[in-house]
Amino acid sequence: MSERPVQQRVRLRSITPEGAYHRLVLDAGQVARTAQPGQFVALSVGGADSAMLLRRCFSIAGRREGGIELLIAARGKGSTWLTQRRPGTSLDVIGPLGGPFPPAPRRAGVVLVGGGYGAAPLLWFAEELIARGRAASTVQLVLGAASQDRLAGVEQARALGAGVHVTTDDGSAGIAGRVTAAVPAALAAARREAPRESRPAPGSAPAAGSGSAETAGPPVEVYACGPMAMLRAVSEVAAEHGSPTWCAVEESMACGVGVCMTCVLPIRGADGVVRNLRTCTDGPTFDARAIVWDQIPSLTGGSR
Amino acid sequence: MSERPVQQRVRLRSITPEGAYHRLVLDAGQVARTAQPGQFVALSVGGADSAMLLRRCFSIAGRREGGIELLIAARGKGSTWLTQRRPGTSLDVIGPLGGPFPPAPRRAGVVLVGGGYGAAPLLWFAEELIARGRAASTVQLVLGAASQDRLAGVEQARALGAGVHVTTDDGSAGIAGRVTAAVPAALAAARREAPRESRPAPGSAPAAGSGSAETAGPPVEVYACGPMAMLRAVSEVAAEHGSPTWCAVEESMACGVGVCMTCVLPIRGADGVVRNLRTCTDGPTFDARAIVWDQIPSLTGGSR
Amino acid sequence: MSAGERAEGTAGEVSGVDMTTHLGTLELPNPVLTASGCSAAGRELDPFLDVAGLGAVVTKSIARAARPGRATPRMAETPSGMLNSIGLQGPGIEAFLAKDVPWLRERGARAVVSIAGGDAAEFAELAGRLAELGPEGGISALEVNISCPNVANRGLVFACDPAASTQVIAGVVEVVAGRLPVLAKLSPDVTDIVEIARACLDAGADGLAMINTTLGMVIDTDTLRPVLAGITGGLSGPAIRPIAVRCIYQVHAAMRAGALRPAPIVGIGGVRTGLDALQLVAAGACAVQVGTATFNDPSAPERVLGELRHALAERGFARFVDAIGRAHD
Amino acid sequence: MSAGERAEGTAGEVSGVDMTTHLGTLELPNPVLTASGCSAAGRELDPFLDVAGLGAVVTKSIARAARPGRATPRMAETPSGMLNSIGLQGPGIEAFLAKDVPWLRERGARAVVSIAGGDAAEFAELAGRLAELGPEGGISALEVNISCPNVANRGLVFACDPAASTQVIAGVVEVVAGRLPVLAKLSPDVTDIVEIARACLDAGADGLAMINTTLGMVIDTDTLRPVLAGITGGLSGPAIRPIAVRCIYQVHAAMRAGALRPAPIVGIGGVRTGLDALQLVAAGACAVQVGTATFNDPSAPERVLGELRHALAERGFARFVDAIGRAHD
Ligand SMILES: Cc1cc2nc3c(=O)[nH]c(=O)nc-3n(C[C@H](O)[C@H](O)[C@H](O)COP(=O)(O)OP(=O)(O)OC[C@H]3O[C@@H](n4cnc5c(N)ncnc54)[C@H](O)[C@@H]3O)c2cc1C
Ligand SMILES: Cc1cc2nc3c(=O)[nH]c(=O)nc-3n(C[C@H](O)[C@H](O)[C@H](O)COP(=O)(O)OP(=O)(O)OC[C@H]3O[C@@H](n4cnc5c(N)ncnc54)[C@H](O)[C@@H]3O)c2cc1C
Ligand SMILES: Cc1cc2nc3c(=O)[nH]c(=O)nc-3n(C[C@H](O)[C@H](O)[C@H](O)COP(=O)(O)O)c2cc1C
Ligand SMILES: Cc1cc2nc3c(=O)[nH]c(=O)nc-3n(C[C@H](O)[C@H](O)[C@H](O)COP(=O)(O)O)c2cc1C
Ligand code: FES
Ligand code: FES
Repeated sequence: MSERPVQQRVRLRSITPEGAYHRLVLDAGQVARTAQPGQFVALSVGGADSAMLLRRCFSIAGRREGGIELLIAARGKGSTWLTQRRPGTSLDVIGPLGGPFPPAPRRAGVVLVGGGYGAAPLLWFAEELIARGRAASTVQLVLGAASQDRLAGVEQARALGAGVHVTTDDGSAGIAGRVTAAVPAALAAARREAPRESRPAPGSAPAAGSGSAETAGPPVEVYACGPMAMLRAVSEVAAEHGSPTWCAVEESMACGVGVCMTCVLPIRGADGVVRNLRTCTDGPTFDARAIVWDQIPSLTGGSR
Repeated sequence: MSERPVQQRVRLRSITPEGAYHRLVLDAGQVARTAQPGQFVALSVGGADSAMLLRRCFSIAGRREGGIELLIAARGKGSTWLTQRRPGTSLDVIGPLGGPFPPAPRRAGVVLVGGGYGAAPLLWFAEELIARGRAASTVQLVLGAASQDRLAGVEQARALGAGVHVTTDDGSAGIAGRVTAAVPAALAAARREAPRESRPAPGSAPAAGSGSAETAGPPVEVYACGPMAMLRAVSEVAAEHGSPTWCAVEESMACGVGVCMTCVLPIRGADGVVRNLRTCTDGPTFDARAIVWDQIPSLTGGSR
Repeated sequence: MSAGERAEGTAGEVSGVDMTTHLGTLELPNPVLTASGCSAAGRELDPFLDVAGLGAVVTKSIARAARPGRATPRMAETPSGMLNSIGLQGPGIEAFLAKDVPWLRERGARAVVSIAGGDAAEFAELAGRLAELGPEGGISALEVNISCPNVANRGLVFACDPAASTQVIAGVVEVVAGRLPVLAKLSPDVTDIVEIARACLDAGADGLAMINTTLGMVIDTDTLRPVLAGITGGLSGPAIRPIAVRCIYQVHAAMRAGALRPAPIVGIGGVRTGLDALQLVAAGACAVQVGTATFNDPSAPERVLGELRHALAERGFARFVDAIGRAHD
Repeated sequence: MSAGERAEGTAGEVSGVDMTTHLGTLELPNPVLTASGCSAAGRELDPFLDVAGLGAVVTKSIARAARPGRATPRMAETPSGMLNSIGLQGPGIEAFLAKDVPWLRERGARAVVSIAGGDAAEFAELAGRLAELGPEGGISALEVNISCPNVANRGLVFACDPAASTQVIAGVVEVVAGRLPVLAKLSPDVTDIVEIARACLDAGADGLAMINTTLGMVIDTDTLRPVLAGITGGLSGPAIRPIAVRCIYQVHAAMRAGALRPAPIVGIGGVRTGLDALQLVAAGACAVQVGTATFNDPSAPERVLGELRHALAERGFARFVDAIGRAHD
């Protein structure tokens, strides 16, 4: 964690439907103060007499006038409760939690791959990258979803001037198919647009260095956020094209702050040892090459 | 039960603070259709994901334009939740439950003794009695509470033209003291105002007959609604003055409809046998002489 | 009759799912029952549901004589549950047979009668009386509530002791002599529920009903005294559903593993929706009872049945029975 | 020092209530602790509360060697509770001593270290290592988590078997040799919790911590498979509070009745507010732990302490200890 999280009771400033999702703006000034793209918040749901004991986690989708934005899918009972709140409701929020996305090396191209609402934190990341001086054309966004209404951030991405690649499983918008279908084109575009003249800076992430060694042209880094199976598929395609992938994972979290050990994933350390790391505090973003995919039961059908 | 209860999802039409209480009007047309004073409703609280599983019971305080009125004290978490609802909220209601107050013999005087919000159903009862042709002066209301803000229905009672006797424990309104302090005067007034010319009709409740045998003047019946200790005290004072008391009790009810057996009180039957009767279906109003007060743990300190 | 033929046209078949299930020799048109003590003898639920449309009505445990039950307060609400301490208040078997069974019969409802006794002899006597009437007399099955106190053994509940459970069930089974299916109702408050299940099945029970409430207590934070007059009470409701699912799963697993004679399990505990019922079924229950949820929603048993049927249809089941024990596959 | 003098000016005295309590020889400034496995080793709660202000931090059960724990999913939310199946993931005792204990010490927090082993020897070894360090080494007490699987006995948890409980506790008590208070942590999943409490106290435990989670299970109604990779998991949270209150009450009652050696009970289970804590205290607990509620509100242990103090003051208590066991008076 980069900054200590805070616990705040805040006002829901606004709530707006956005396709299949709802965009919430919370007056969470203390959270907003230090939040960075890739971090998340944990909201308590249902009130003091609710049967729902656990907080729900949501990626921070942006900062707005001293508040934070979230993009929420009504999935089960807790998220549905949240999307039914009215402006003015008081909510208990903890954040910012987890670490931010690792910084993209200045001279690398960037491909951001978002599945469904997973696009939301990546759009904020793109905004920040561009705001900090990166050419918008070096940022390529792949936005995929099951259907058009589940696509998030397409307009926002276009407005930023970034490259936009859209896929839907049912073909209702963009390319019919999974995000992986669009990743090669996005990688190529990012490589094309990335500053040609230079090699990766020595201080950049080792991942970038190793990726660029295998392919022609400047390095490209991939950031992906979405379901676990998507993360794996994207990172495999990216690896084939010589790019490393930063995966923002979404495991079931009982506490969100690092005390319960429910949210772990098997991660291979620099020492080669696989450890079950907490995705809430040690993540939620991991280098795809460190994730031991074959030991994740939800992918191998081990238990569910 | 006089009519079969119904289960309805209804709209909260309005909610208005009234002293320490809230008056709720529910668009419960089906409940209102057959409801009579003395009956109650059971409301589910907290929504589908609430940790509060059981319904809360409230006396029906009146009918209004096809709906029903309730007067609710925010006591614990369920009643507090109810008093915080906004108009338009959808509520699940079952009613009318329990039996109505037994009818007052036409030629008897009537004393209605309400403790706190317990006054609410009695006011409706008074209204109905007067609407059916009884002289308002033959109805005497004793309204008592801990303090002025907890008095219910004083204005309403005055507007009806009924006799009104007010007591507060702290003396902030009316006579300082318990309702029992005002009961003798109310009994005397009711007896004074009751139609002198006749003896109790043969068809009237035996209670009325036996009461009048011990005192001069026409019979007076007492109806009381409030805490158990108050009911006992009122019925004792009334008995000393030769009047029977109908007590509307308020036991903890898990189901409200007669299936759980949690709400029982020891009641002596006509056969002399004491049985634990369900206050939800066999009550909530009982003849004080049938209640075996000494076997009620909450009064004898048996367990609480 | 083949499975294919059976899927059409039986009483249990609605909206494409054959809901028929069996408790031993007893065929039920569907697997959703009321729970003992949570529906009295059915009559009070009449305004809210059609008792004949349920798998069966399980009546409040009945004893030989009329019993006043415990003192009040008898209940306390707890997070997602409640405690009760009714103490088996009831009119006694004769009044019950005179008043309650005829009403259920008239309505066309199936009655599973729950019996409770202070010793094995009382259980056997009750069972004999009911078996005499048999199905023709309007009794579909017996549920033996062994989760009640054994008078002879310091009030220890029968279901907490394999020997006591064996004694009660063997006595009942003997006197019933196959005239009615006998279900043993188990308590979860034991170190090893499979051991108690084995004692009951070895003693000849046709099936198991599980779980009864788990022992709990609430203290009034104003008086600092127990809320219930009976001090402790039985905890029920959604709060205990995970315990029910676990118990059913353990017993069904033991049956699959050959460690226990296969027998029908009636699942009970915290069922509020059709999906809750489906959890118990997938764990191994061939029928479910809806208890405390009825207090929240008196139409709950009927609603749960509809929701369960819908959930099965959505998941592509043609027959309810195919979902039983699915979590073990 | 008389009781009157003590009520003033001790570390535990705030807003008129002396919150001091004792676990055997260990004096704690107040009775609210974290629960094992619900606060890691305290560090992650640092942004939300002052660990030194709590009665103690009870650390996640630690084993001899580093353990990866169970596969995911490891949790499921349940009505007013949750299931967990972590499988004692941890760094092993040496890494724990090197990293976690020094941090707690530096912060001025008291550490109650929970230990877990697959057999009695592992428990004893862990206890020996910690007793060596003793209070000077930053260890205030040991909590022996016997609610974990006994490798030698088909994975049956020690706390479900009096003999296994005796063996573990006797081994720990022997090696600790009075250098630290030893608390035995009990499972509620037994027929007779007083029997297990007796086994632990007879084996020399200085006190009892109760309750651990109760075994439960949730089935995913889409896949119809158990949600947890470990199939069953431990149920915790407000849903089980009535069970905790009952267990504490039963054990404290046995102590009052002379059927059990009097010893401090640390109450655990479903505490979310100060009034919840007060229920456990009135039932007989001389300290309470806040577990699952911390996931809902990471400041919960500190908040509960404040609320408890306030509730005691409102009820006219000058000293916390006077409320212990009040429900039995
Ligand atoms: C780091 C992180 C960031 C997330 N960001 C977003 C976001 O920006 N927008 C968004 O809509 N959703 C996001 N999610 C997923 C979101 O947390 C779940 O959809 C939500 O918790 C579901 O709760 P529920 O009550 O609706 O579902 P239920 O199924 O009723 O929840 C039951 C329990 O399972 C947990 N759970 C269920 N689904 C998930 C899931 N997919 N991931 C984690 N826990 C789950 C819940 O938290 C809860 O504890 C994120 C999750 C994580 C871990
Ligand atoms: C027939 C009947 C008529 C009633 N009429 C009214 C009325 O007109 N206005 C009004 O304000 N209140 C009335 N009450 C009392 C009202 O039901 C309780 O105040 C309310 O249930 C408290 O719920 P809670 O969640 O706020 O309190 P909690 O203490 O959180 O409730 C916990 C449980 O105890 C039960 N309970 C607590 N207090 C009472 C009580 N006094 N009586 C019965 N059950 C209780 C609750 O129903 C719930 O199941 C009536 C009760 C009955 C039985
Ligand atoms: C008020 C009440 C009374 C009960 N009475 C009985 C009874 O007489 N006999 C019995 O076997 N079970 C009795 N039970 C237990 C239920 O039948 C059921 O086993 C238990 O409540 C768990 O199911 P639930 O969570 O759906 O309520 C009673 C439960 C409640 C809540
Ligand atoms: C995620 C989680 C992990 C736990 N790990 C341990 C543990 O390692 N050792 C232990 O003795 N108890 C462990 N427990 C049990 C708690 O310490 C506590 O006994 C139980 O959760 C009941 O208290 P609660 O309802 O306040 O959570 C764990 C509980 C949870 C929820
Ligand atoms: S969610 Fe609790 S440790 Fe990560
Ligand atoms: S409240 Fe259930 S029988 Fe009266």
